[in-house]
Amino acid sequence: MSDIQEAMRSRAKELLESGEVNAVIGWEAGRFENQTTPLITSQAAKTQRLVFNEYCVNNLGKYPRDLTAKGKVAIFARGCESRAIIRLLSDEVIKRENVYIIGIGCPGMRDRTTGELLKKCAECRHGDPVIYDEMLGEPQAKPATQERFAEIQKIEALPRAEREAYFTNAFSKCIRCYACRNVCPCCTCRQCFVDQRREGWLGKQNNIAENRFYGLTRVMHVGDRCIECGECERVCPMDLPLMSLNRKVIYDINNLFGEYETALSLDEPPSALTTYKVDDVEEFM
Amino acid sequence: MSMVETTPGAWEPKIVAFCCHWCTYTGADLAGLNRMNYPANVRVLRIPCSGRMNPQYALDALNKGCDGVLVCGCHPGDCHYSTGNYFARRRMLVFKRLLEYQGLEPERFQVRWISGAEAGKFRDTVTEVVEQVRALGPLHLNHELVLSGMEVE
Amino acid sequence: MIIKKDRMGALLGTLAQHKTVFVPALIDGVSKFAPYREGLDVRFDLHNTKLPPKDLLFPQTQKMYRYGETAEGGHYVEQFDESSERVLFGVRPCDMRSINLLDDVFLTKGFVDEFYEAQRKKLLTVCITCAAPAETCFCESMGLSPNEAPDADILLKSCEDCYKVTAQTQKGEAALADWRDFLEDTQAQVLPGKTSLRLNFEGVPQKLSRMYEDPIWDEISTKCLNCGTCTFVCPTCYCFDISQENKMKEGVRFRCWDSCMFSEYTAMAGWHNPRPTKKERVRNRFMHKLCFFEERYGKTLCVGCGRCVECCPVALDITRLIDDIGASDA
Amino acid sequence: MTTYSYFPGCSANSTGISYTKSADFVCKKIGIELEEIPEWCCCGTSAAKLTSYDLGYALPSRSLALAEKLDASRPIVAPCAGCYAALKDALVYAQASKENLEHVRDMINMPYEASVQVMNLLEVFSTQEAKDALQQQITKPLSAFKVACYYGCALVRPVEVCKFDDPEDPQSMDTIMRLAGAEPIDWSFKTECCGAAQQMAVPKPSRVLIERIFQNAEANGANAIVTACPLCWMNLDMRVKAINKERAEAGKPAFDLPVFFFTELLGVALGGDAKTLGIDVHFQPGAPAFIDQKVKESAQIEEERKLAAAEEARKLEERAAKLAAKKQAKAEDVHSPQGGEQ
Amino acid sequence: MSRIGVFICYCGSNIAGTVDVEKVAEVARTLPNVVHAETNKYTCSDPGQAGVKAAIEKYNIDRVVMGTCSPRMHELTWRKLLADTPVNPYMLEVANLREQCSWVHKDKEVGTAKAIDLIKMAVAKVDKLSPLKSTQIPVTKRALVVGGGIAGMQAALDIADAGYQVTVVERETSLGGKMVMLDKTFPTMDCSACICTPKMSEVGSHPNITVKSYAEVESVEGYVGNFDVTIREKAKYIDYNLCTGCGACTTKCPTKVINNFEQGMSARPAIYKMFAQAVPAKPVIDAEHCRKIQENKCGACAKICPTGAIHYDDEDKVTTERYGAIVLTTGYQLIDWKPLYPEYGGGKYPDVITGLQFERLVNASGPTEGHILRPSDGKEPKNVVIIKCVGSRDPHKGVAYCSRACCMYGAKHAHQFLDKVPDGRCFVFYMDVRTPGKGYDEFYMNTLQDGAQYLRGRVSKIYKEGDRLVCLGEDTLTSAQIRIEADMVVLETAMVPAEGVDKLGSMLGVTRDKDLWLTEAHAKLRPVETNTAGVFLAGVAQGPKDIPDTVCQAGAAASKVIGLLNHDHLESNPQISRVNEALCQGDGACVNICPYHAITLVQKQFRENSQKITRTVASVNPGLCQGCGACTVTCRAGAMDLLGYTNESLMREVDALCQW
Repeated sequence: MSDIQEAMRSRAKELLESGEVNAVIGWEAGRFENQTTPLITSQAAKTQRLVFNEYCVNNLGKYPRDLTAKGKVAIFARGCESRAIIRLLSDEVIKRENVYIIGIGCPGMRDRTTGELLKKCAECRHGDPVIYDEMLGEPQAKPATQERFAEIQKIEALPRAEREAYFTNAFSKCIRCYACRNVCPCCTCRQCFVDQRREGWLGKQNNIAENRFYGLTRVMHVGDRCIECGECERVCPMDLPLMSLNRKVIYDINNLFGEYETALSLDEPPSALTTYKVDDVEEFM
Repeated sequence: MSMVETTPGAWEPKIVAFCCHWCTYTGADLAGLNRMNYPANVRVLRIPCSGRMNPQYALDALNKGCDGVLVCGCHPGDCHYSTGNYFARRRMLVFKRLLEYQGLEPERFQVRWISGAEAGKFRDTVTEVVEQVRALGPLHLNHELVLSGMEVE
Repeated sequence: MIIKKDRMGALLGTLAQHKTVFVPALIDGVSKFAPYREGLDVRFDLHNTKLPPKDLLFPQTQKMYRYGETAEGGHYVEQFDESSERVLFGVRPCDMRSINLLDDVFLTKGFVDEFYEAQRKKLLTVCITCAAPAETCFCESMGLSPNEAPDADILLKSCEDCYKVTAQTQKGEAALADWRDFLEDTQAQVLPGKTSLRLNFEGVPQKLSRMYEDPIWDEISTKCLNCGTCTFVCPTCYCFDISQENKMKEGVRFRCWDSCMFSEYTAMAGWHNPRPTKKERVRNRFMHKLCFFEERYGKTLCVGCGRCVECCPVALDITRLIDDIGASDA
Repeated sequence: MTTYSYFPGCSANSTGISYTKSADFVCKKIGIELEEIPEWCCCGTSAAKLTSYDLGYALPSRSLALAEKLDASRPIVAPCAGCYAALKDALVYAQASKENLEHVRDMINMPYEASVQVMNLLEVFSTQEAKDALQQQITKPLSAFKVACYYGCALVRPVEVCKFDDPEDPQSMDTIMRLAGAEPIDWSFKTECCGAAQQMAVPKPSRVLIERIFQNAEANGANAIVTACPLCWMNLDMRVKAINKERAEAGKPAFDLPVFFFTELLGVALGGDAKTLGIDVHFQPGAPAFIDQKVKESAQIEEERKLAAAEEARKLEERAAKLAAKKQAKAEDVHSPQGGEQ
Repeated sequence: MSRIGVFICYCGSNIAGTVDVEKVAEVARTLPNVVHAETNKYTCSDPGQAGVKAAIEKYNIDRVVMGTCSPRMHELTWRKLLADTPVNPYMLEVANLREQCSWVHKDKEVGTAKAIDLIKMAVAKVDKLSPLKSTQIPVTKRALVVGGGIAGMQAALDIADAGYQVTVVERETSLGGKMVMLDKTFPTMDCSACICTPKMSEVGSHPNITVKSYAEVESVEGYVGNFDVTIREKAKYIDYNLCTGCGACTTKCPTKVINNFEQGMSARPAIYKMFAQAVPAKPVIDAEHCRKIQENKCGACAKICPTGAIHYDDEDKVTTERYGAIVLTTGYQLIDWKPLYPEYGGGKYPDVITGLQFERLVNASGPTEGHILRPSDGKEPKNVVIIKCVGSRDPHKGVAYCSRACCMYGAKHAHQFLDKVPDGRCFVFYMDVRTPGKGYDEFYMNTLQDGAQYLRGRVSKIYKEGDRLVCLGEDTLTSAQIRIEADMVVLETAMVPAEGVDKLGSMLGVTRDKDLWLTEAHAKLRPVETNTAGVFLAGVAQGPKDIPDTVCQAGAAASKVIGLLNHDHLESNPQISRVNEALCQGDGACVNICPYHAITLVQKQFRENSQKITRTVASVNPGLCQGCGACTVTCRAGAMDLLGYTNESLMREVDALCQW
């Protein structure tokens, strides 16, 4: 990893100095032990601060969206970053020519306090970048240690009342900080429905009903485009089981309409809920 | 299932039916023309097409005091707008599963294709849904403003 | 006077008979102040609860008025008063300080918030000093001490297996009457706490006041997600929005927390937004905490509790900002 | 060297011995190894399914499971079209659903994943690798052979199961024969039933099926029929004698068409002799002599072709030289001062 | 603040029988923003309507709730009523108190309670509606017909006769389509050319019709009344203004090209007229095969042309014109049976021919001058086998549907063969014989009497033995194996949509069914309309049919077009989707979901935070949008909303139902 880190620093420096890109997106060390934080810089000198270690927990993939005014930017991309970029590209949020993707294989990231593999990384099926302009180092081909839908199947197996209690409890904890939304590469609306007070989709009051409205609508909005990076769940200060909602939608799409995984290549078909087949599953007759 | 038999003031299920203008709404009208009887617990909300049915309306209804939601449209292949109900079908398949997954009883959110000729099916569906929801009892999702950071009662 | 740590449960049980006693507890993996009851996972050993105690006084959602049209065609307005006798038990010095700051906001300078005031009057505060602050704690750098809480009604100083009990106000003195059965008149060695994280806050507010247009804001704001996590876990963030729920000709007006991190927070009619980008919002948050509040109330709005340092999804760290500003030559 | 799991089937060492011998010869020549599946059993062919479908799936599945145990990454080769069809049908059945697979596992009581590929010999020789190897090894092109490639019914049907060649006009054998230098004729009975299953029960009416195959092959100018199935081969080669007898009685000319396995002819092209390839044990006694005759003719044809090619090359060279000379002259013309003035 | 008026109808005793109408009105008066509520015995009667108008004026009402019968019954009536008042006709919500309340409930208390709820919902919704205005869409009084076969010609003539300009676009070099290739038409045995070519000349010379032959539609923009159609006329290399059609050029051309009109059974020169009676009656040069154009050699035709009409440097002509309506009559082609039926030789036997080839063989102006001679050796066949349903009703190989005309022309072929070859024998293999039509079954019976042998079963194999084609098959009525030695086999092959119709359909937003036939708007009630307003279809383009049905449908389509062109303006439906550009992110999710191709992405300039920026946003074409609202749900941000059924209004309707 230290080789990669060195390569990252020199590539980033080259790219900035040559003027090929106007900013670089990576990670730098935080104040505390094993802490990292995103580093977004246009200064070649600052590239020496770039780090790559097992604690680079942030998915940087959404940042290009905030940097469209900068022109071309370079980003260090693992599987999750690369898929987030594909998501942004498919949703026409950014342009391909404005992002230079430097691929890095990912061995999976760890919690800075416990040292354990992050849940999102244990579940990750694409640690290595799925698109890139150049690759630093070798792909890691880290296998997912968690069965993709194990969590869903476990919850589905619970009696209905327990499921209701489980999710009611979860929604009751939500503080509506919207970190899950703001970190999500699928959430790129110019104005989120929750902020549309005139339409009155939902109220600002924090209660289970409104939180449920937010939670379920979020899933309906992103579920069929979710790249399964698990960032929503990681950033949630209340530790809500957000991926168990997102993946439920993917699980059902999988079962209903055929094997489904989005954002693996640039020419992916339209997302499952914006298309149809005449002979789709019929259970409403 | 006349409501006369029920005790006045007792809880009655409240169900909103989102019906497409071209098929189900017409079918419901036909039920009226044929003087069919069905429980009065259903309120029909007219939308142009089942493709217009936004899952958020259903969430709103369930959150705010409806005990059940019924979504109805033309039979697949018969959509006035040719493809609206195909999109609706996918959306509703996924949405219904999501609702049930997070704990809603399956009977409380149902989808049916009812054509303009199927007055009988409209009556039967409404009757069935009302009775199923009645058997489940009221849906208490309508939580008053609760203090955040406090425990759930 | 001391109270043995193993007597705390019994004390809480007694107190909870008359008042609602809010204690730090771990519920479903999240630590927060919760009303004491049998079986609650009470945790006095946690440094800081994840959620601050501010919603005892300033709830995330607070009903304010009910209004409507009368049968005769007139109008009525009824104010809610949901305040009750409460004890905030086991609050830490930094959070105690935050209540002092909220008092400034809601009770001084000629503006008195009735809802806050009603609850504040009915609140008894029992503070526990910090023998072993967390790695993210930096209250000492913000002019506080982990071993003092001058505003608390009752102060419990942490010792090895007991707390040294001191009433600091009349209200506290009176309240101690209920404690009599649990107190022992012995001496104990107080364990002094010391924060490991030290910042140089000297001159930072003055520097900041000259740094409104500094490029640093561009730099640090880029990685901010503009979520509300930092503001919602902050014990001193007090911004709120007033909204209503109408039913026919009746309605309830309520206020709920808002966050200056949200773009909607400053959005005006016709889509005008005076803080259109992350940069302005991030700048405002830090300027407000470290500079503007100081200018208005003579105090810093950051108490060094370290919650935002811990919770920020992108590790946008206020302590680094303070150090960077301190080191800059603005 | 490619290794396949080998399912010989019941005819391999009996009526189909020529097929086995010739296939062995060719495989060795081009670096294909066939490793027999230990303890393989009867494929059940069409007979088992007549008793019960379960039996029809269980028998071949057992051998498939054994092949998986041997090496799941290798495809199974079944030279006999009947075996091939039975094995592949059982495989497709088990792959169709989890329930089916579970059912088969229950029946055979063995670990089984339905993961091995099933191939017939034609398919094996149709791989690019095999074709390249054949091309290199051919020493005696079969230029005098005009062959009617007869696939029979079971190799390509049912389409949903076999999925390997066109069910009406298959081409794989034609391609291989062309590779060996032979001329595959275009004819209409490639996949017509030879009636093998009926020859015992109702010999007379079913002879017609064989007769018209010969008739169409002959009418389209074939001098030999080539098969890829021991049953087809036996049926055609064995019964043509009786048919010829009947034809003689009806005053019709006899058929003079030897029947070969495609592997036999490949063997010949690769330099094998009749005995090694098992051609000496055919029912029609003239087969070895036919081969000798045609090999000679082929050599002659090749010789003529070579001469003709040399002549053609010479002519081309001559023409090129003339052209070059002309060009040269023209160029000189242009460059000469006179040319410039003109 | 809105000022809502609520009008509740007794409908005699229809509503009042089960609903306490007065009580409903009483409650309505207490609802927010309701300034007036009244009841009426029969609201739809003249005095009833006058009462509504008076109340609107008196109470200064700006939106209206009608508690009456179903909106399907009277919504339009109320809109018309409101058009006469200051209230916008779309500031209306109908509460269905009759069909969905009083008629389905018996108990008055229950009915009244529900009626009150329905009124509350309507009040809540109408409160959030905004006035809508239909726009007047001008109608360009000119029609485009795509396809110059019998359907296109009939439609063009009917429209032109009504006084409107028509342009006919024909891909081939002449009008006539498939019909003009036929010899005789069943069941009357009229000579096809005799009834088709007069239509062709009529079209060619009609003052209101412009024929663009050798041309194709390249693109279509716009919407009903205003289609901007770009047409590419391929280079003909001949100036039709100069050409007299004398035909001298065609005699001098040394090149021989396979003649497609004669189904490949003869050759034509590179400069050619498709057939003798072609309209336009002038030749074109087939550039691909012309030696002058390809190699700059020859040039014989230009030398002989007396008027100097031949220009080898001619170029394609692309024009864009505006049309008010479009009729699609793109017809069909025969299925390419060769790759599908290797058992029939897959094309390697020249004497296995299609029905259309037979038509040319038997046609007096065809390659054999009407003598039935088989293509391989020019001998007269004695044994002919006709196989029906080749490709049709055969989902495994061809298509699942019945091609509808083959039973009849199969019978016609048998009849014609037996007529021309008296000592011949004809065997017809069939699955079913379907003869619904005037005089059809009689025709079939006559064919049987002519001696045609009908065998129920399919031919499993055709192979050559000597110079004969052996057909193996089964007679399923006797379970006999059949072996027929035929001299010629005629395959009555399936009709499939003409090539390119898929592209044309998607250009116009006309859907194709699973077999790629163009889909009508409603199978029963709107058989010649399509889902795109202003686009109609006729003939086989919509599905296989015979000539009488085709002509019928063409007339129907023409009358729809005439009805449309008769208007100076169309009133647009204002209840359509609207983009909130401030919210629109431009990701185009709505674009893909729209069945009418009404949404496009456009680049627009905005001022945001005092800066000028260019963004991509969706744009709804009001002429194309039909108001289904499917796009609104795909739009997560709610930037797409449906006027008349806005998110806000529907949510408030739900709220009203739920909360009280």
